[in-house]
Amino acid sequence: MNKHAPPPRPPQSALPFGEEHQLLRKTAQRFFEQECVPHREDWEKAGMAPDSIWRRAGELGLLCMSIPAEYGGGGGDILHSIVLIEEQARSGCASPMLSLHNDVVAPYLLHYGREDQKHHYLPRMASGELIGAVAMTEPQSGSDLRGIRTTATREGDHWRVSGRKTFISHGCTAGLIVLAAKTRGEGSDERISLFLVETAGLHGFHASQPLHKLGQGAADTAELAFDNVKLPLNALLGESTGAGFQQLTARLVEERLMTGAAAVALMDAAIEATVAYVKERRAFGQRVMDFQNTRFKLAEARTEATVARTFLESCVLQFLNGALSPAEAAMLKYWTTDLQCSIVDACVQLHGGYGYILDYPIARMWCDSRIAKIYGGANEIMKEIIGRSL
Amino acid sequence: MNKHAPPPRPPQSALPFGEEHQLLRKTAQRFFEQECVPHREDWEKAGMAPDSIWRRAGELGLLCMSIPAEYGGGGGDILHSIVLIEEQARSGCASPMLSLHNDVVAPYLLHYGREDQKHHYLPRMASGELIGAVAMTEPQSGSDLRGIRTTATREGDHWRVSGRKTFISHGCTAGLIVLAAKTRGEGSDERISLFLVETAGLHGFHASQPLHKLGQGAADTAELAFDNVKLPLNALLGESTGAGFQQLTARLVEERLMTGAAAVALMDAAIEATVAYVKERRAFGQRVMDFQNTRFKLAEARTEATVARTFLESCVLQFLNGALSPAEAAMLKYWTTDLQCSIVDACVQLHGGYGYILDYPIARMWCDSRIAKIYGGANEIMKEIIGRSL
Amino acid sequence: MTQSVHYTAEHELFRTSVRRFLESECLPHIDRWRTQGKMDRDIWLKAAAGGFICTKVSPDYGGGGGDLWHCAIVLEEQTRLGLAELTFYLHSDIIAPYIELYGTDAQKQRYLPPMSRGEVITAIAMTEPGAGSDLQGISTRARREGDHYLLTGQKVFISNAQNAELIVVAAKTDADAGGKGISLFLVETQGAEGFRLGRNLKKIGCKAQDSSELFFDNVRVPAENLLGGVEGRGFVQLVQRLPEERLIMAVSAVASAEAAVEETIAYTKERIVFGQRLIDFQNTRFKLAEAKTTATIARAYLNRSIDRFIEGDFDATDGAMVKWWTTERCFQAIDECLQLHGGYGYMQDSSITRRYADMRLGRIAGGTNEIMKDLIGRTL
Amino acid sequence: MTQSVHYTAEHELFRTSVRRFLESECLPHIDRWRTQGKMDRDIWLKAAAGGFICTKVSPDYGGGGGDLWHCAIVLEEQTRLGLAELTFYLHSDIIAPYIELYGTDAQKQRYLPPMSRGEVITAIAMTEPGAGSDLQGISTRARREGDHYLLTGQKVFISNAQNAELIVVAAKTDADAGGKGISLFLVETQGAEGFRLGRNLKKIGCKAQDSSELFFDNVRVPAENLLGGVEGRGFVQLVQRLPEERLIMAVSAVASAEAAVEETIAYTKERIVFGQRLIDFQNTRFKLAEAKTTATIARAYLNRSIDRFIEGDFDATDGAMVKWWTTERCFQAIDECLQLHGGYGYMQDSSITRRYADMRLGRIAGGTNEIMKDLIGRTL
Repeated sequence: MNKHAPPPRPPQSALPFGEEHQLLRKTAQRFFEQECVPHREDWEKAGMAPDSIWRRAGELGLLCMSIPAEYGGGGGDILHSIVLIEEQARSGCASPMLSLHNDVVAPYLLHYGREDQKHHYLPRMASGELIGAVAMTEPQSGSDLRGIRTTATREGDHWRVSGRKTFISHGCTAGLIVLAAKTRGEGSDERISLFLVETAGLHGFHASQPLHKLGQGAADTAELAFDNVKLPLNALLGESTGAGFQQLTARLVEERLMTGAAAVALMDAAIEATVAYVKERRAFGQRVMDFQNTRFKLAEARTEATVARTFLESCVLQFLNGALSPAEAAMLKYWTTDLQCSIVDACVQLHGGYGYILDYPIARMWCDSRIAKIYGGANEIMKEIIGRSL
Repeated sequence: MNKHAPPPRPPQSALPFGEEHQLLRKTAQRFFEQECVPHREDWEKAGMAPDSIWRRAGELGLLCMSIPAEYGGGGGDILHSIVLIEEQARSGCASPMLSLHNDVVAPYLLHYGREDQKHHYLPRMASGELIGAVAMTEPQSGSDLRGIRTTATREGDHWRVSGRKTFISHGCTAGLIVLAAKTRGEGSDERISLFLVETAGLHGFHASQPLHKLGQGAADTAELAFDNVKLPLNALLGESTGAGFQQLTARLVEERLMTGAAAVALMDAAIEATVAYVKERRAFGQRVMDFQNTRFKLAEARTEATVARTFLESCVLQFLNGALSPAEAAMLKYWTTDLQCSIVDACVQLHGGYGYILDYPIARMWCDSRIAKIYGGANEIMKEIIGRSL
Repeated sequence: MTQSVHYTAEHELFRTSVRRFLESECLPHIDRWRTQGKMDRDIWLKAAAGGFICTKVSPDYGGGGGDLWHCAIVLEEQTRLGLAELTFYLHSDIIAPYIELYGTDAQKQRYLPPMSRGEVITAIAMTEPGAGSDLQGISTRARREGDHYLLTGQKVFISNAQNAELIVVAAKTDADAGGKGISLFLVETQGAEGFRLGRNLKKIGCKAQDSSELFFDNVRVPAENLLGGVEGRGFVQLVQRLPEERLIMAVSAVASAEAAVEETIAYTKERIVFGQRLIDFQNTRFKLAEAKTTATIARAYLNRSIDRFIEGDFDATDGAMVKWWTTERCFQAIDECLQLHGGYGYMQDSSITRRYADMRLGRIAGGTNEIMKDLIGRTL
Repeated sequence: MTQSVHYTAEHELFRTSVRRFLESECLPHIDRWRTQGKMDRDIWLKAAAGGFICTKVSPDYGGGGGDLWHCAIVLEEQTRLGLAELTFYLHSDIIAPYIELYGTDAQKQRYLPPMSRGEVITAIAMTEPGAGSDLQGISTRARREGDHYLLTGQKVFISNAQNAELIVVAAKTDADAGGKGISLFLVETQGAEGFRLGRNLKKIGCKAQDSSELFFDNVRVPAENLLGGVEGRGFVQLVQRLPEERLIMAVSAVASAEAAVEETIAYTKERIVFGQRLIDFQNTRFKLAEAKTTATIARAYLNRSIDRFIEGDFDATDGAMVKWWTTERCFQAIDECLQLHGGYGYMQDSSITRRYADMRLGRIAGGTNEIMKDLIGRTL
């Protein structure tokens, strides 16, 4: 029920969007509105989106847009990713998690994979045949990557993997998991390495039922168990062991940029929905919009969202110049996700009782948003990164 | 210029105030309004209040009210102290600092002094002949009491004291200073002891000119230098050395209670001045009070001040029962001083341009308030105390 | 023990039995109730048998004869166990007082005893789709026709409606008289023609508490079911009850923040990250110190408010203050506590996640906090 | 170097010379200026000689022919040195544009060259004791009498007035026409009969910036000193200038927060408490991380705003947004930085204390931030 959604604001962007990006924006809008939003409730009941929607996204060219064409990708740039993220956030559909697949998983292969790995996996990811996931977090470790306990022991012609992972997005649906484990029986003992795990028919691998979350119900999140799972030697991502920590952290700046883009788009969507609502809704003989408190709260939200977008664009431009620092990416991540939650919360409040009812998009945005301050490195971690850079 | 001050709110207190407290309240009101407020600007220029106002306060029975009559005090209780603090805060007169004298300095003598010390000093403090101060903080130590460097070395029939103190309230005017120093040449070497220092004609003692502060300009604050100052052996507070740290910390709960009382009274005064102002002031064809934003901000302030007063009263009652914990006193101190600053700041804002002009009481309250989050143990220290108690 | 002038050892005993009841009779079923979106009917009989509903109603009508502390204790214990959404308080402490305070003798005799026994479950229907917190703006009409009234209109967000036999309905008996045209009706809904129970709305939290749409299409209500027997008193009756109702809302806000802080202290002492306990990080201690301070101050304020209410010294402004302040600040404290739980704070089966979702409602329900500020602001 | 499309190496050179001027010619005198409550007159000549005032005015009138970055650079460098209160920007970038944009040729020829030379110092008088931010509510009147006007009224909070020879005064030429009845006058105050300079008000901060009351009692102003020569355009002129004026206010807010963060980082790295550096405490790092984030984001937003202004894409809403947001959030950041200074944060000779007191004004001046929110809210 999105009856309050107004037309999108005219983009007034500092970013060098071209015609191809505008075309992508339209395709993405149609895809989310017509092929995702109508099924959201069913997917939420199932706890996940069906495989078919991935293949459809692949058909439309919405997968692996930033991957070179030689690996089946779209040959695009980071602006393609941002367009897609913005339109998905605007649609209110947290699932399917295209950005996880496109901007987190596929780049591991592209940047660190061997040629054979890229050719083997990326085309199938681009077509939607293979859904990607990353398995870092463990029940005991949280944001503390170095504290993971999953091990991969080299035994002759294979790796033997044992351990548990939790909060793994796409844990139930992924066909390909980038797994972080500490390697043993190699030169880099007890250092982290990444492995490519194909889950189909994998003995000793178990994914839980989708975890019940506060929001994002159609985006499956699971616990994974690896119980003496055997992986071929060539499942190691890249050539050598022990590079996992660097590989994971090197990707963080870009991932946080994407999180910021999603947060900013969601603020805009929340404000637009709320402005429409308070103009229509009446109380005490006037429109809710006519109360000074309403106007002030929305003026604050509109301003802060504008500031956030300006900073996001500045960060993207710096990223394109290769000059975005980890501290700035951390600022963007913590500040925009904090702001996303506070704006959405203020918008819920302006909806009154309806703000608490899941029929209304703003209520779902509220449930979907809270995790943003926690995932991708909790905002406390961001502050540590910034604080240590001073 | 206090033309906007409305009549005081009817006290609706959970505290067992009796008739004597009401009498004291009236005396104190008259004293501040008639004998202090008119001179405030002169005192600010001088950087301190004159000795004569102390003798006048003594005559009126406003000094050492909670000290037993046998030592020249009023024989009162903590409620007397609170009444005086409230009326002083309401008057907007930060000077003379009666509470420092009454509730901080005198109790050191009462609780830890020898009989001869009590008889020697307390009557003169009660009469206003001797103004008290406490010298703990040093340039390098801040809130870190254990880090002080001032030393008192036992040499035959005297102590030799050397060191520097800073931010010492009453540093220029005090006749009697309770000084914290590390003792040497005694059993408790390098532990903190307290000394009673009479400043009159004291060789090697130097007080700076009053420091220029953001506010509280008539309340003198100074740097003190002790350069091989000789003190008689009996200047040691109490019987034995090394007890200073315990003596200082044992008093903190009560001191923080007083800080909370001052903060709460100041909130009330700020809100009352502002309500009067916004009812009188007009903008855009209506009273400033008629804007919803004004009403909401004041409603928030009025509510928070009410909550603060309730908690203060609850703490006082627990204190009277001997059951107020250090953590709760820390909560009171940090929360009420934070709130004091935020309420006063919001009240300045509602005054518009006049809020920035020192003719208006609210501007002075703003300048006077900011230190409250820092003194008496910075609010970060309060959070540590609470955090460690969990 | 709770710091309050009016809190006695008897209350503490009552608390113990409440807790036992909740642990043995409610906790085991809560997941099912959440899934079905409402409580089971039979729990009301069990609660009544234990003496946990209608605790303030006079013993003359089968009630407990207690005071506001009894109500608060039930709600506090529910909240500590994560069961704040159970609507015993609604029936016992919001609705029963309308009948006891304003009802005719016949109404009291007829309804209060079966309510106290848990045999008749009640709801109250004020809010309408077009009116929200604006009571005077309701459009449900009650037209007198001989010895009965015909009710027509629509209500929304009505809790307990899925199980209720009796609904107190606000309607206009005089459309032109503003607040003075509003009357309350005791509507028996079983088989009432023209009455329809609409959807049970899905909410962010409080999932075991139903929240329904109601439709009235010329529903016949006997004239003797006009509350108090005199038209036009509804608005005054509603307004008079608001301070206590808002105070009751504050109870669960405060209790939930207290529990959240305790749970988070326990969690952060257990959780190890980067080689030390989570609570050993200064940020954790400071955030917890702030949340603990909020909960402590809120508790002092709440207890004093309850005491003042019992002493008859608690007005509309007090009710507005205690409602907005506790729901706002306690929610903030819970939000900070959630953050310290990391990913576990986003899982539906985490206590902290439920508290966060459940307590969001308090800032909206019972008159939004903006309404509270407006009310306070006007008194300054 | 500053990240901006329109910021060039020439700007950076200009910045260097500004800084040198401020360090050698202003910093040594600032304490005296603060004590006397105003700047010295001769500093204007020196500033003009260096090319630091009227930087945007056309070279045809002796100005620098620069852009908004030149204005921003002067203000940024002032602010970094703790000299934000010096009113060069007021004369150069607030007042001169009125004359250059709206003045008659004769007015431009007569006033702009001596202004650019620092020989004529200017003030602008809009605010009145009874009107505050409500421009349409002013009551100063200008009555035409032959070839001159008679001005009567009262103004307050007028900066630069203690030194000014020329004051731009807003007055009503038609009392019944609301905003359309307002006109601006170029009033030469030297020896003007009926003009009286009132008190120089004592303020919380910005102490070297005078802030005076002005009284006009039938002050004769030649008709040719009506700005632009046509009555009733004053309100439109004022409103048109607001976006740029508010953007200028944002410059010092952002620069002050940046400087405060840098100073506080340095202080906390040096200060030892409880055996470690203050910055080694997690709370310190987190508070500084937050303040640094605010300053960084504010800078990105400010630079983009200046660029957009230069490109002609900056409207009233943009001006309102950048003004309230930067003054509000940067002040908060400064407040957090002050707290980390402990007792030193309360001393008048600490840089952080002055920033705190000085920057409090930004949330009030130039239209209170409430006015800004009202303006933005109405566009939604």
